[in-house]
Amino acid sequence: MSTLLKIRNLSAGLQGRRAITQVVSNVDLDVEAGEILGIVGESGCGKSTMAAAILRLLARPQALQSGSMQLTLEDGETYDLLQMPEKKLRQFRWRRLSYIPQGSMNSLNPVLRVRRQMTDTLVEHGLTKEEALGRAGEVLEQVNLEPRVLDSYPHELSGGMRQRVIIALAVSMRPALVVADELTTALDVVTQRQILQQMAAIRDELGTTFILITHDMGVVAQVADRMAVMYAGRIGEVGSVKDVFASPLHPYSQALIASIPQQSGQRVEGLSGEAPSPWNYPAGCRFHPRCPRVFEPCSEQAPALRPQGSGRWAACHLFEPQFEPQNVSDQ
Amino acid sequence: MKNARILIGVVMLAVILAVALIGPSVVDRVLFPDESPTSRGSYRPYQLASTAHPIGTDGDGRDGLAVFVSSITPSLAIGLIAGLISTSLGVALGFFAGYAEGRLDTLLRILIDMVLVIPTLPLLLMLAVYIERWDLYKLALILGLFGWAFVARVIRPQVQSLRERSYVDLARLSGENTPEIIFLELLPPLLPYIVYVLSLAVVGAMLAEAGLQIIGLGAGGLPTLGFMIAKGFREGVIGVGLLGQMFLPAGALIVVFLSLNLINTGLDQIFNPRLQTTIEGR
Amino acid sequence: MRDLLVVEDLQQVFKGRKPIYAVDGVSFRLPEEPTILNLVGESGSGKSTIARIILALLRPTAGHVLYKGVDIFTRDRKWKRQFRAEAQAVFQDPYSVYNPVYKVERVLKLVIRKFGLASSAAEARQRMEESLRAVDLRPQEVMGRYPHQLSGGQRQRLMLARVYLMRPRLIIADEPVSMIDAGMRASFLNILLDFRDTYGISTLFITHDLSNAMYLGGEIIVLYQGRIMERGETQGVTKAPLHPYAQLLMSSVPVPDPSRRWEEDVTGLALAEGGPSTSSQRQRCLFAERCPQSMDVCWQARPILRIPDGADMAARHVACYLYQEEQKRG
Amino acid sequence: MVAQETETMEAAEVSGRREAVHYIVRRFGIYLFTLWAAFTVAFFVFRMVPGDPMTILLGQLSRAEGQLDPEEAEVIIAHYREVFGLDEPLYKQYVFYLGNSIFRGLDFGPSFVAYPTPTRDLIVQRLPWTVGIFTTSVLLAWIAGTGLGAVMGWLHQRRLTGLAVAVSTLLQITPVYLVALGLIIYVGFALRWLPPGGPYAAHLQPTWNWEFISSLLRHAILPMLSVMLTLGAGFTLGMRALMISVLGEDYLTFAKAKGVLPLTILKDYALRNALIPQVTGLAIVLGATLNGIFIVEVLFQLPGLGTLFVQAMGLRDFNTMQGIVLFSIFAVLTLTLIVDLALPLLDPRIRKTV
Repeated sequence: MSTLLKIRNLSAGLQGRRAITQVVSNVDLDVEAGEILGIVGESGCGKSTMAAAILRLLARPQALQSGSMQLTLEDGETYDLLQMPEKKLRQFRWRRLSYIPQGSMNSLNPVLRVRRQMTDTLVEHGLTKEEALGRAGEVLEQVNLEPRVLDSYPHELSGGMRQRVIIALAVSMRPALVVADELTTALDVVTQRQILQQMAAIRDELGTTFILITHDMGVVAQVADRMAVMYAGRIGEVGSVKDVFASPLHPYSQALIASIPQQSGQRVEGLSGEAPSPWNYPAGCRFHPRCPRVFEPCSEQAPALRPQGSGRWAACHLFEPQFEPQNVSDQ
Repeated sequence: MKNARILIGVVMLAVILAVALIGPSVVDRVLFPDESPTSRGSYRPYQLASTAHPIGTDGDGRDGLAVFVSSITPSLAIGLIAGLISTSLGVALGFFAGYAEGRLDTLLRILIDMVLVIPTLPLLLMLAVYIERWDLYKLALILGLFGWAFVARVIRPQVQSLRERSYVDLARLSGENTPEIIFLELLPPLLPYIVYVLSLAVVGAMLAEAGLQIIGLGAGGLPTLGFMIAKGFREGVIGVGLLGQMFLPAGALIVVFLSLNLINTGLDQIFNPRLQTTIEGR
Repeated sequence: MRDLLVVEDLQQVFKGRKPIYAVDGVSFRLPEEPTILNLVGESGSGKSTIARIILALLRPTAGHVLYKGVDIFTRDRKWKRQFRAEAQAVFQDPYSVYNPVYKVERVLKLVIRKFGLASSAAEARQRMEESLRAVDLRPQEVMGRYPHQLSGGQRQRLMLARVYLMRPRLIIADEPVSMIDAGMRASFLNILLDFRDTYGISTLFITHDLSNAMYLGGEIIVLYQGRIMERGETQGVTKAPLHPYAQLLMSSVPVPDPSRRWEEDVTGLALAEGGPSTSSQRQRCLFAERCPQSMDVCWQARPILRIPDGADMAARHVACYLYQEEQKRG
Repeated sequence: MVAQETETMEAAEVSGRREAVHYIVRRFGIYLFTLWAAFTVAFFVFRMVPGDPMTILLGQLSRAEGQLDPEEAEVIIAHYREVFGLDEPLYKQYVFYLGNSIFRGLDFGPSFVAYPTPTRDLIVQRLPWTVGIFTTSVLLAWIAGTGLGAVMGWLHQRRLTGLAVAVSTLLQITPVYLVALGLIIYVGFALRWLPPGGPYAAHLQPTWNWEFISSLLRHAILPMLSVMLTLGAGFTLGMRALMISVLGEDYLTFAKAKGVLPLTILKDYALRNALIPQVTGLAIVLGATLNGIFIVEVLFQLPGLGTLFVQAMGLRDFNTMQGIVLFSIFAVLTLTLIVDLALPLLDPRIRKTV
């Protein structure tokens, strides 16, 4: 497997009332070609900002963005998304990487028929009208929708159908990468399962890579190959879903997994305290005020994300060799 | 003060109020001691601006500046009284309609819409035919009675949306009865909005008052800014060169409207944070 | 044995050009002893409407709700006050449940005043602090604040503090954890369990998220378009659901365990329209068009909720012809 | 399964059509009801004003026409009473009044301003002035304001728009009659660029020659300008706010992500959505501006409905005043109905919810 997207030292922020606030800080992340990568974290941890930052959709005056995002396509060409001029980026988006925004129930224009909203995108990316219409029907079929959906207005469709239209749109140009932000929030469980399986089917069929951003550990466990755990704008841990669920390294991942309600009778304890807001991130490791295993260096120095063997990464002083050596295997 | 608009608006309003309240006595005592500048025939009419009469004298032989400063208070008073009347009527009806359900609500909505389409100015003019002597309170009362529909129309949906909040349910579960829910739960959060609507109603009433005077309520014309403008226009003060007697009252009206507008949009910026969009906020 | 709450043939029709049957013939009961009853269903299944009816916030079109044997829509003011004191709610949205102009402790002060829970200001203060501590909130961090200054989790816990303060017999919790973070969720549910075990408070727990119901245990009612499809002990129903809808629902829960992934592909299944049923074709099973095992009879008459034939599951009720031998044969 | 879905979609289409019909019928019903209710309120307002209109009329008559023969006056008044049925009980008067409104097309008998011309004919005579000058300027103001506001909203972070917003705000809060006065005084009297009032040069006769038409147009500029400046500023600010709020919607972010051309986003995504409330705004403003228009007509001495009303008021011409009020209610409600019926063309969602 080759690396599709190499994110290095990515920071993104928002213009607040007084100052620019970094919401995402120094993120390093590799996205492998053809995988479903889940990014999990509590609300307000910067997941959505990161999704928008990858697409460079943060509006200019409000956002700052730094670092590098190297996208390597099948043909070996490499592009730095952060350096790309706006005009080129507009062509590049959707053809190479597309986006399913949060609240995608409201992402369709209420006054245009689905047909128009699908074809205007495709025509914009170089297809003729006929080709565009053909392609639209094709991708709708791929997500199990009738072609007559084309003639509907968004409000005439159910939430699940709208979500499918959005997915069809997102893959209509056969992009290499799709960033899906809270794909199934606000859908019923049955519909959620249908949508998630749909996504997996598209990945199998077309080899599309997905970044799936969610707060639901169950969703990640069901469909993702690898996962990254985010906390307060930083990545805490990266690894395959199986490994992370089986033996989480970072104390935050441990707490997240431990607090999942399982069966009645087996009581689990929640994580105490609140996630900090971007306006007052703590110094050092941002998790240290809530961490059950906090020790001296945590409040002073931010741990770096380092490889821990077998494709796993963690950012925690417990695994830093210069500090007190810890036995990791007992986690 | 956090908001520049509110600050500017408040300063402008304060200046106007100061002129309205202190102005007459200052003019009387400082500029015209031992005279009565606002009595008819005190001076030769249509005098041009001079040190004795900064904006000249009007057609009735009164000092223009003295007339101007004494006209502000009645204008503001009419606006305020009429605004208070229409706002309280409108809020009461808006709450009633917003709290009612089903057919009653539909009926009230149609009633409000219907009153809104009845052109007020012609009706006011018609009333003017029958009311022999206007005084400030009569005019304010009538303007107020004609302005409630607009208030009710904007309050009703606000009440409806608040009523859907679950804190209203919680209040009921906590043992509050309907009057308590209306006065303790629904009214307080709406107060800033009601103040906003009140200021719109005040502006509307002042506008209508000045309009009535200009179109010729005439006979018993009240000493307001609108009357001064209308009188100046009829007497052709511009032709004589007495620009100030026209522009000063018109300017004062605009300053009042502008200051209220600034305060309102400033308040809106504070209470309606939609303009500051952030991605993380969602 | 006298029941704490009896819900009898409840029906709620929202009139319009197309009447909507939000709740359509729902009956169940809560026993006197402390229990947890889970009411699960998708959006539009009528679960929140049922909650509002039981709280006497909404008058049903037909049917009765009896609390300790008395109709809750009685005109008896004294009884009603007592009922308000004994049946309390926790709502879904921890934001809109606070009046933005008041400090948060007003929700506590109000019930103290209205239900006479303290005889002096000092006692009131003491009881407030005690109840805050009972739900792991530090009084000095919460009191004197406005709702927007607290986090979602704190706000929702404050609702539990209010319930703790009132010590009701019954809590109706309508999606109380759907808007708070995962880390906080478990501790919230634990408090409900503690309330049952320590203070004998029953909970009617309304949710679309089955994992919460599984964690709480007790009994479960599965709703679909305003009707009960299946009812029984939570453990049994979630492990081995009988009704095809319940089966689909249970199998679609995203279990947070990568070793137990979904196997069967359901993408081809008809999409849920989700909405509550309208008047057309009500005399049939409402799940028929999505049901993989539907039979002719399913389209002809409404299946009644009853104990499945040939099963030794006394507590289980299903509204499905698959478990009614005479229908299956004929 | 798929077949089932197809069926529901077909059913949806049929019910969609039925819903459209239902929408139209319902709107029309509300229109008729509101019309009836407004006419009824007007009826009682007219009847409730203190004093017997006939007594006032009589006094007014002798004052206005001085040497009017008392007998002649008696005849006129008797005629009035008969036409109005003023000697009848109130409910009969009301029935008569409604009958007049419906079956005789808003005819309430002879006017007094131009006795014996019927009120309705008088209104019809004056109408072209009001419609030609004011309705045109409201529409022009709406088009210009909407366009300008859209541009300002689209570019809302540029510095220049700040100034434009300030100017628009100032214009918007200034009452239309003050702008009119300012224009009359400055452009009309001080600069003498354009005639300060009157429908056309006094020495001309209304004929279809260039001299007359150009005079007509020159006289129309200032009144139209005063209406357009104030209303246009309001429309501009309204549209700007709508655009800014639409720009924050999810579907706009999504459109950007899709790589749709900025021009397409502006046209199909931002404008179309922002226009929906803006069209509703037009209907409301059409009703509300009637007041200001009356004053502007009087200030510019244009022979429209406003001037007619003031003349009628001077003569206590009960008939004409009532006729004008009812006519304007009728016009505003009808315009609102037309806008309401046109709205579903812009917004497909309205066909579903009323």
